[in-house]
Amino acid sequence: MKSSSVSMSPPSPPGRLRRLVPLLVLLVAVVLPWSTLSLPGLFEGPLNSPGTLQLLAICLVFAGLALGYDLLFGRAGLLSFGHALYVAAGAYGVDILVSHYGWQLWTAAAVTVPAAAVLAALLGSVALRTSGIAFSMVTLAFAQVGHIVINRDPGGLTGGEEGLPLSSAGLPAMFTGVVNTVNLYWLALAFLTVVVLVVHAIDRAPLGRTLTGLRDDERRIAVLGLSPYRLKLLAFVLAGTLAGLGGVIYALVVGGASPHIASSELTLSLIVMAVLGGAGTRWGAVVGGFLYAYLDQRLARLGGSLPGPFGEPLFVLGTLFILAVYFAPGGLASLGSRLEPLRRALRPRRPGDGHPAPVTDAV
Amino acid sequence: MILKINDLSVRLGGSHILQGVAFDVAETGVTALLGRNGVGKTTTLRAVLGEVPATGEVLFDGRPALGRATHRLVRDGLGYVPEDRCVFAGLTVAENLRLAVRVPSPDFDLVFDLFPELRQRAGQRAGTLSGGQQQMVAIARVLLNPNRLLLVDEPTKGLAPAVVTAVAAVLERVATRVPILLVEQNLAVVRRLATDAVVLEAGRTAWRGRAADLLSDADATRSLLGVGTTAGRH
Amino acid sequence: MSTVVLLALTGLGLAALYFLIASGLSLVFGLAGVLNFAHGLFLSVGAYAAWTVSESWGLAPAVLLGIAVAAATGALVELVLIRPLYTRHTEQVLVTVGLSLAGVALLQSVWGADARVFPRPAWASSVVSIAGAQVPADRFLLIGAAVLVLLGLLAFLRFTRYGLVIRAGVENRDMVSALGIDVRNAFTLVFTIGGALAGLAGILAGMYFSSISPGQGASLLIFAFIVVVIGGLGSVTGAFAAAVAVGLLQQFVNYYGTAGAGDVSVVALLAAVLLLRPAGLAGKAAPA
Amino acid sequence: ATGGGSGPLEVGIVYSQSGPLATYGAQYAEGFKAGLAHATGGTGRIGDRAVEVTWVDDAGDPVKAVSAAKDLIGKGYRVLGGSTSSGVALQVAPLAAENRVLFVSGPAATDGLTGLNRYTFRSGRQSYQDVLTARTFLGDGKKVLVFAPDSAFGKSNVDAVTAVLGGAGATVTDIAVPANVTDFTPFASQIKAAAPDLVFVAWAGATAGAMWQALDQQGVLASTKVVTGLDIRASWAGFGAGGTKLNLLAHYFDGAADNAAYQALKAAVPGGRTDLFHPDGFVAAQMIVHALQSSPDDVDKMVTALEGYGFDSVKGRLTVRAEDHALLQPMFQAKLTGADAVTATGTVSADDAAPPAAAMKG
Amino acid sequence: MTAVTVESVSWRIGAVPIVDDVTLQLAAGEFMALIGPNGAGKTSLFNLISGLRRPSSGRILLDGGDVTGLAPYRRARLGLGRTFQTSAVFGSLTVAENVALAVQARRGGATRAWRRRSDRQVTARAGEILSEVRLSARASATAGSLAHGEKRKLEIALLLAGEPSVLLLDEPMAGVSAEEVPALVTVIRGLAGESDRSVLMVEHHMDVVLDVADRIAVLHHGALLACDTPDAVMADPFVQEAYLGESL
Ligand SMILES: Nc1ncnc2c1ncn2[C@@H]1O[C@H](COP(=O)(O)OP(=O)(O)OP(=O)(O)O)[C@@H](O)[C@H]1O
Ligand SMILES: Nc1ncnc2c1ncn2[C@@H]1O[C@H](COP(=O)(O)OP(=O)(O)OP(=O)(O)O)[C@@H](O)[C@H]1O
Ligand SMILES: CC(C)C[C@H](N)C(=O)O
Ligand SMILES: [Mg+2]
Ligand SMILES: [Mg+2]
Repeated sequence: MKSSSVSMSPPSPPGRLRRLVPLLVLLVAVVLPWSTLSLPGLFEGPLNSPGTLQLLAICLVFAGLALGYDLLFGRAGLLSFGHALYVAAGAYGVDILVSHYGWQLWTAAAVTVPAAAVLAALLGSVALRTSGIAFSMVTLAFAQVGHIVINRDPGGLTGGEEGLPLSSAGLPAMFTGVVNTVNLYWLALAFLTVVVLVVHAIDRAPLGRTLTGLRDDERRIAVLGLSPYRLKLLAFVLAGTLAGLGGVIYALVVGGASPHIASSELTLSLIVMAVLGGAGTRWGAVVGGFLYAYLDQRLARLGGSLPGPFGEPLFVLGTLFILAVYFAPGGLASLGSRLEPLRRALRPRRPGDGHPAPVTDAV
Repeated sequence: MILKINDLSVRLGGSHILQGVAFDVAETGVTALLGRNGVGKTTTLRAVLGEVPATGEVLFDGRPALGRATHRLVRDGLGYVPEDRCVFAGLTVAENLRLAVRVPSPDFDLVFDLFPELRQRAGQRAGTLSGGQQQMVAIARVLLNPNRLLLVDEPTKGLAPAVVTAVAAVLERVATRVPILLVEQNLAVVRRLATDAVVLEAGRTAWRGRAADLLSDADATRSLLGVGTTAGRH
Repeated sequence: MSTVVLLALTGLGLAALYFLIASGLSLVFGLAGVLNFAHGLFLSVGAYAAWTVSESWGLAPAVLLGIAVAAATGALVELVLIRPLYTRHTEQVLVTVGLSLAGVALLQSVWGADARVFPRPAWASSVVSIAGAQVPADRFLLIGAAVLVLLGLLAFLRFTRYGLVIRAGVENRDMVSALGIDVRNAFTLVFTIGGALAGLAGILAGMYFSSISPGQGASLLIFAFIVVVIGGLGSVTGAFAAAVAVGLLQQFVNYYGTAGAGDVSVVALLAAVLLLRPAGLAGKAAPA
Repeated sequence: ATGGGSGPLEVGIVYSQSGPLATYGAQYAEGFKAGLAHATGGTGRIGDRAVEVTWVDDAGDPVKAVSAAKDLIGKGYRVLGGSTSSGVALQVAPLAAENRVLFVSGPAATDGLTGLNRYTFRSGRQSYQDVLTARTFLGDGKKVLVFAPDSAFGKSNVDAVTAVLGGAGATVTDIAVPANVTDFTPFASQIKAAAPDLVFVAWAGATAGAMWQALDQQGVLASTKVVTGLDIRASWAGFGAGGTKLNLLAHYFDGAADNAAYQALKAAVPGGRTDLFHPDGFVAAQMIVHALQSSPDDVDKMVTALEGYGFDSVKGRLTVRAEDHALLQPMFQAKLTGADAVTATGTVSADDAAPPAAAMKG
Repeated sequence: MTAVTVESVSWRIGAVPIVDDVTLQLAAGEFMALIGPNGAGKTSLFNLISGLRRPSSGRILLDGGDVTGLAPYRRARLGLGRTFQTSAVFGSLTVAENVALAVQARRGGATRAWRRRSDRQVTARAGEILSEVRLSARASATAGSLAHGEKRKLEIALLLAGEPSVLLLDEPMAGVSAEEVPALVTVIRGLAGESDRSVLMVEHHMDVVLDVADRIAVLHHGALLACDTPDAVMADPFVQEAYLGESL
């Protein structure tokens, strides 16, 4: 399931090709707004229409948020129920600074993201004194307080349950107006790319291996001379920072913040996204986040035309999720590896090509 | 024959772990299942018990066992002492034992006679027992009920020498009533207990016959088990 | 004085409501190890079932039907969703998350999103005057029900082997089977009881609020979680104690503190308890 | 897209088909259809061009609403309506100004929409109008207490009451209650202890039943004059036993007014029973038709046409105030006479219920 | 110079002493075996020395410095390594990754979020260690799927990777097949080979103990009964009777 970071030999040519796939996908994604292709059924309008680009931008943001969460959940094994708090910190932070205090977007973002990181460091250092379900509950509690505070509209800052639209006055012109939706799309794509680069770099780096080790056996990590607490805090802060950044992008794409992003439902949906795609896998959370957000948005559009419970997006999403857990254990990402034995059988075997020898030869 | 295994095959996680294991367990005495680390001894026991999906033929007491629910096999008298002990860490010693009781009059006397310590530690959570104490709980669980066959996986692992001797004595006593399929690395124990022996190699049966024949044949032990016949004498 | 009495008694009523909701959750979580996010859905299912027939059947039969339907839902969920996933623990929890999303949406599509007026016996709306405080009579109904549920659960755990079987089964299901126990039925039973308790709680909550809505169960769930966790995972008595603490704290802080401090104080209590005693009030020391 | 010439006139309605406010949404949509037929004389056409309405669900979620609005605007729609909830309306309204499209918000009651920008209008009432209606119940009482959730909705009510009734010489205090509170008893006894002359209750949602129960049980309804807004018919039973003691201010209820528009709506609504948010949809259709009649394509002309527009609708005579786009409208006083019956006890004229003009922000 | 000093250390649960006023000194370069009946408190003593548990009273010194209050990872950095009685390996990493992680934990950079050329050397070193414990053939297997004996070897490999100066081995031979015992004994003897390394080993296989130990400590009911040369300990009547029992 996990790709070996101690590769015994250089990647074989097909392996190198496979590494190019993400680059190709990125390239396609970058140039997509120039396409006038229509995909009826999938999207309302042509690919370059604002509606489609907005939809895609939201999907990209959630893909990034889900992968950021998976750094915590899938890699380090920390089941936080309060991740939404850091997304909300990013979104509300930038929104408040821009809309109430008239800051410029970039200044506001440059202050907000580190602030989210500091918040994660503070709360994480407390929450990580517990572990297991207690940790989940403490993070939930902190996030719940955040949610309550946001809903109470302290000092008229957050707009309470009505949310806070992002004032366009402080925004660069490139991000306002429906014709500029394409810029939001690129921004969201850039965000996802950043998260992917960060998380995948960690995956391949020693830190990724260490985090997986931490998930497997904390005691062992400690007697090897690494502080489990600091490692977990590091993962928590990294994920919190990515969430804060994601929140900033979210506020821009959506045009504001509303209390939903601070709710435990948002955290739950991030978990669902990660698991749907395959927690801890390379692309699982990205695929899961993208797909979930896509369905969530699309089903709402189709809602009225569907009979009975199918008109409720959450009914369809919930059911799909259950089916996915059943029929794609290990997430959608594992569907590929299920075909792995087949692929391996078809590939001519060279001695010492780094694949695990059959168990029985080894003994 | 209480247990007949034919062409037993198991695949796990993409590897073919058992590839046609075949042997029988006699109605009496101890049959030792031997082999190096990782040859599939534990997997064989788990396959018989229905804990891993397997193909082939397993007859327990003349009835096909594969495909039957584990708990039914156990109720029919198949007792199991797992390799990693599998005591319930969150339950107390007493609860662990109580859970294992299947009959109206369990043989607590035998158990406390063999392992007096378990009586003293009845209220302690099994997860905090020492390794050897956990092993005692695991063995005790099968001794509470009458059985038709015991599957015992490395029962002396991690036990102090005196306890190894005691456990061997227990098994010897038990074996007069119930046949045992015993996985064991300690050849001294095998020598003392086993009437028959089966050796696995790379997921296949490599040798089967009288235990004495195997242990007295220096070449066979060396090639099958990688040790001389004197090894394991303590 | 009358204020304190009023707050204490209604606080206990609130505690009873929390405990009723938490009891099934605690049972399923403590024994089967599944943090059942669909518990709130079970609550709503029981309440809607009772509501649907209450007019034609009368209240008492409706209550029984509601409990039965919720129990059947619990059993069905275990059989169809939880059982096949027993080696995949996280997925079990996740399936309940998916179920809670889908189920609430389903209820909504059938009965609409709006609150429905839930019937209650006339006396439940009356007040009892105690030391000058006008205590709503339904609080005593709740407190009574909570105590009965507590005693019933303790008896179940004490006098049957199910508690043992399931606690062991959570640790290692294979091994329980290897002791000759049909562990699957035990799990189904626990979910059935959990469902029945949820149904009862849903109906009583319906009477308490005098209305039900599809999302009502889910919105009450968060307090139930808090109660279960503060109480110590799976300890029914712990949950009871925690419910009392939470109910009273919330009630008094809401009256004497600034508005909304009640919620925050409960959350703070949760964080404090977990940081000081990570296993909860009734929790034992972590295993070695 | 709406090219010039003879293509259909496209109107996008983004509202709650699903989600918590689906019932409000459904009423709004029914009202809109009735209003469209009424305003176009049953043809559904303006001149020789058909009005084509696209209905999009936002599930009560601002994110989906913004996506849908961007999609529609991107496709060339110049007229949007809907917004069942305030959160959605506030998030969609800025898009209207940024992209110069006409936006007629629906049932969302937040005062924040009024005067928000040139392109945003509203077809329902706003909280301030509720409060002005409540003032008519004050009599010569001096101590007023506002009982409201500790949320933006609650706060805006508190602010409005403080401004309106405080301005009329009363002392206004408030009890802000957590919106998700489980037991109302402590708050009810706080009201009782404060012994005000008038209690203004601003509460909506699933827990309303429990709230009324608590107020009744603690003797608040018997000892004080309690004023509150009337919600949709399905919620009336939730007032419980004490419901008949309440003084109700109403945006609308079936039978509040009678005129041609009402008859048209009544004929179109299934079962003939109109409800709280039917008029909001009806009015939205009337405003949009008027805007399109003035100019099918030029949004700025539509805005100009709507500013100051006065027309007869279900509730009576309505006027779009030019300065801030507040919708001036009559409001009603009512009493509950049973679990399913309300009688009007008075009408507050549109002028008396007119909120102070706000400066146009954008 | 003493590598480890255990100074009147007790660990009680409630009032029950699990480790009871133990005083013990492990000299630098010494190989000491720790024996005792099951439940004597051997593993508990290891937990106290490695910092997983805090003693109720007493002090623990490492190379003369007091480490009683230090977290396990700080002690590991001071050169203390240990294995676990029930194998504690990283189940979802491959065998090679397990060792590489341990090597890097020692050399630094285990928390580095980017790759470096030097990671290659880590991989190479991991390979060497694996061949030392005869586990090379399983290098790319997932550690969680290893057979029991293989996990024991991986435990030793993880220990080796940490290049500790003080080693605590908790029943390294348990479950290792007879064939592998001699090779593993060689490895373990090799561990102690370098002069400054000190080993404290719990083991029930007496032949192994007698083969490698300079001194043997005997623990019973938490208390230290004896600590002496193998011959002296083996001659002790208590050890004969309560621990060794009659030979098979
Ligand atoms: N779930 C699994 N997935 C993949 N491989 C497995 C799994 N379980 C066991 N194996 C492999 O099957 C082989 C046989 O394992 P088994 O536990 O039966 O060996 P064993 O003979 O009992 O060894 P030991 O003496 O060490 O206990 C081993 O190589 C092991 O790695
Ligand atoms: N948390 C605990 N609570 C109660 N008793 C405990 C706890 N931890 C350990 N014990 C007891 O302390 C004693 C020492 O256990 P320890 O694991 O140290 O023994 P050991 O000498 O390593 O035995 P073995 O050779 O069997 O592994 C045992 O009797 C055990 O039951
Ligand atoms: C009248 C109100 C209940 C409408 C809606 N709740 C709003 O957000 O304003
Ligand atoms: Mg084995
Ligand atoms: Mg031990």
